[in-house]
Amino acid sequence: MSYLPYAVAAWLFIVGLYGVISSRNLIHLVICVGVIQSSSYVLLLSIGYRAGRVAPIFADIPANTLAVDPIVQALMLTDIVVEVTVIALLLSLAVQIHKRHGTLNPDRLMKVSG
Amino acid sequence: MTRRVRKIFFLLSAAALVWVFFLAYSPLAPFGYVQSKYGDMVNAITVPERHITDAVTAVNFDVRGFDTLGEEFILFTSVMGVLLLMRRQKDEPAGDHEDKAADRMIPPASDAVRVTSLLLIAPTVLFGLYIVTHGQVTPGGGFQGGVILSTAPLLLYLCADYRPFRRAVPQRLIEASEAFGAAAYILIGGACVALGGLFLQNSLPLGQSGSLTSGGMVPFINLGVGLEVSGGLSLALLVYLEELLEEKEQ
Amino acid sequence: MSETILQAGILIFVAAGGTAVVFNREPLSQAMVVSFYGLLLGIMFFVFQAPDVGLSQIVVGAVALPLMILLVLARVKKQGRKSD
Amino acid sequence: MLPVFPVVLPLFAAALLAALTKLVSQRLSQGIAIAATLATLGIESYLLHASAEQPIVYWFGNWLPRHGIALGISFTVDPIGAGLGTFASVLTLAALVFSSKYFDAAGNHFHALLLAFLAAMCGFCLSGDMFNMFVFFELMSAAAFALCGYKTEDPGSLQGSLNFAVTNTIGAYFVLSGIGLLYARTGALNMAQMGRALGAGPLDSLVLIGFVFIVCGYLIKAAVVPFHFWLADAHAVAPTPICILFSGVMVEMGLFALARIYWDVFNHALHPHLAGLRTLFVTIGVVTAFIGAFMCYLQRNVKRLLAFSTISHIGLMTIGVGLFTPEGLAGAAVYTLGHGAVKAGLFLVAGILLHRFESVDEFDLYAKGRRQRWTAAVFFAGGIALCGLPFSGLAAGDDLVHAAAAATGFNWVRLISLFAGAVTSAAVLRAGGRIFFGWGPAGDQSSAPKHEEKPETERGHDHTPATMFVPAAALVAAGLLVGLTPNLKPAASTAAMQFENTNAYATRVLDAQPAPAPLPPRPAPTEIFSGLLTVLGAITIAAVHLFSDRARDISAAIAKPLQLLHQIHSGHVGDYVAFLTFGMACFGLLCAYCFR
Repeated sequence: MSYLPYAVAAWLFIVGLYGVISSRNLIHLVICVGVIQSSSYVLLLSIGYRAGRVAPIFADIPANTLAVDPIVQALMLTDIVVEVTVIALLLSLAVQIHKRHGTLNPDRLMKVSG
Repeated sequence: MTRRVRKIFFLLSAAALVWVFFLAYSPLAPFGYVQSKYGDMVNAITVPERHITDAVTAVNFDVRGFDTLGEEFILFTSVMGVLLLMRRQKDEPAGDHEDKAADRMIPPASDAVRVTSLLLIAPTVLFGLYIVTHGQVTPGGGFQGGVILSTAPLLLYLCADYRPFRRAVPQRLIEASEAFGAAAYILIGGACVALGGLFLQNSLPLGQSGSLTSGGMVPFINLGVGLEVSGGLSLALLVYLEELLEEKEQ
Repeated sequence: MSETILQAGILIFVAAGGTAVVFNREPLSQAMVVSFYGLLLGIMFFVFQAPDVGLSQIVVGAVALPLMILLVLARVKKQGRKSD
Repeated sequence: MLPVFPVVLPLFAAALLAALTKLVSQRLSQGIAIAATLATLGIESYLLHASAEQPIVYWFGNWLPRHGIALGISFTVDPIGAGLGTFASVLTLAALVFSSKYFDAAGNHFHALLLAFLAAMCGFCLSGDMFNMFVFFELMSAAAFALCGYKTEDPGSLQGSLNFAVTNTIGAYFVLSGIGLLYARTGALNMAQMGRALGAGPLDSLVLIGFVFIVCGYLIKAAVVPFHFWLADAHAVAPTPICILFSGVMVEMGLFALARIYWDVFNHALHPHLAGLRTLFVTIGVVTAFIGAFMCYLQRNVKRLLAFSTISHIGLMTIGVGLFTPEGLAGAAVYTLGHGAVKAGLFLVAGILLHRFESVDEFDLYAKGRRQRWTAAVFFAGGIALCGLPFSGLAAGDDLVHAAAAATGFNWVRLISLFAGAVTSAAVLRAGGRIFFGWGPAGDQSSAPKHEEKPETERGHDHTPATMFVPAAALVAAGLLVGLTPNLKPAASTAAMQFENTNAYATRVLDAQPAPAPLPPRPAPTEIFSGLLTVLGAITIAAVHLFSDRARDISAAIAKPLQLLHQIHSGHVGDYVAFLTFGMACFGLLCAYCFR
């Protein structure tokens, strides 16, 4: 268990990259980019976790209770916003590409090369 | 590269990258035992110094509030980007939604769906507002609540037809309120300067810990963020919906 | 002990979920899997004492993102039908 | 308060423009954008002036460090960062002026996005916090992706934008993973604090790969080989005013990040391996310079040609930064000014050609520009300046880099800059000779396949508006004259010394102690001979290519094996990501095993 979260983070990164390079559909490709991003969630989350401590919400518990690291959680919140916005942008690019090229298969888009 | 070559090339590189990840992650402290004085320090000061019971909110909107300003503008910029990329081109027909919408290909929703979504709108809005306003007390805040609020226009679409829906949704107003929400963050930061502090330095009374008015400027920032996120995301969803329903019939 | 098992379990589910998202190449069913994966990530955040992040992840990953993907898929499908 | 303005002011103006969509006219919206950019430019240049003695540290929300632990986010203004921000404002201004007649259909969104782009670049230069830098990096990317795909009616534009977006987004996740690793080790996000903590701790593979993830993530933006593929696609298709920002300053931001992160965070930890690092980054720079130069020479699309020339010059700047000495960094900074201005001017000329003749293809435009005397003058001046004409901005940068290289045992670097400068410049001169004078034959088989580009303007193709010509001429002139600025080289060297004084930086940020005054820099000699040699080489190559049939045959024979290079630049996003994986794995293994 001590190193499982890190292994999962690495696995998600690699498998997401595989999805991107082998994709035949841009929407699938964009979603795979999201999987790569989720690798960073898992990494940050496991770095911020402290064994035996509680969530950093002091509404119902004494203010001096030991809690997990709130900094990385704040970083992850930013990360999630970045994810949703980047994916929204990429999806709109995919829609336009489909409109102009008539396909979403990256193998068939070869407009810019050389 | 052909597909096959690309896959082989990638798999070889990825094998090396796995080893790189192993080298990087193996010296980490075991899961649950990483140390950070920074995090402990922030946990220790949020309630006594800021009267905020949710430490993550304290980090997001106060201690590292400037990051969140950047983050809000990432969202704002991306929504503008989506509007720019999805804009109607000269060679596409402009406007004239109503006639196109009449013979749209999506079958109309059943009455059951309509009633359900109508019933859902009010609770969704209320829940969203609750989450926005309680950010400094419990989990949640402007972002989470804003996302929930942004789904309300879509529920409205499900319960009405497209035409009344377009009429009911004031897109111009949503755009303006989104921009206002984003600008509010800067205005609040600037107000702190006007009151004699540094940018985003809290100078409002901190209030009673655990109450809605605790945290000084944080609830105000949360409201602005809620406005921005709900406006921005619903704009993006609206643009996608419009693109779906108003495509030129050939 | 039971907490460790819960944590390990959810991590393995997340790894499997991510893999399923990548290897599911039928876009429509992928949208469903993505929604499920977003939910899994959200649950993972709750299990690891990050309720704030969990809430965001659930509203984003299980609601907003799948909604966008579905709208885009419908748009692409529609054009595909027309050009056929 | 002042350090906040360059970020907050353009963002506020962007929000204002978005709020007033469709309510204000194009002209007013452009006016607001120009006013905000001018104000940013003013404040940035004041910051540049004010930070010359001491870095300015600004803690947001007054969260000062406690017991050496930084709580909040700091902006740390130093002349290199402020200078880059100033330059970004200048180029944004040029882009705004140039686009006034250019996009008749440009909405307010275009101006608002441009302002957000500017704010992000300024924030990236000024931030002293690792994660805050990442946030501005993402803001910069989001604006850049949208602006790059602006011409949605052009299929190539969308594809280029997608390649750009996917590769850079994956790079950002590498950066974030690296930040996570370093946070786990140091418990800090402030760069000064991270630097102290890493200096005290062991140098193990975690630190080394954290370095690789962060630096290579940012180098994807800087487009060094093998991360360069997206650049040519994105530049060839982006609207011209956006190209000048991409080529002139956004790409250089990646190198700035390399310098910032090495000197503020990793200097203490990696210092024992400085020699190895130098070799690594100089090698990367040399390979980038060569591949960029070859590919540049093979192009027939003028914008794509200029894009590959940017890659080649980025290689030379990577050498400057990667020598890790004050002169090297100062050289790269001066080079950025000279190159950015000249390259922006050349891109604007390409924009003028696209406006007048609806093409940027070297052969389509054959002899069409015969009557464009002034445009031709600007283009040729830019082409000559690009190879480091003595006393120009690029030459001043070259002088400093060569001095740094000589001091660290890389004396042969001057041969590389001679070669890369001559070849890229020759390509520009060759294209200019064909377009403006009709020299040489009207067709050629050795070049890259043709790419259709849609015109960006709607009407008025019979003359060149002043708003298009003046920025182009002014930028090329600025690039030439900046080298004559008295005191430029010593001032840059002093700034670089201040930038590279890791201990002084950390005490300034964390303990609020004043930094010691930097020592007077060593003077770098002005090399007239090698500059002239490069110019001569460029002219010779271009002339031989245009006027000698046999030389053309030989060059076609040489170009045959280079077809492989063409094939690698396939425009396929999967290929690019595969190369990215390859590069990341190579750098990771190399650093982990060589610098243990």
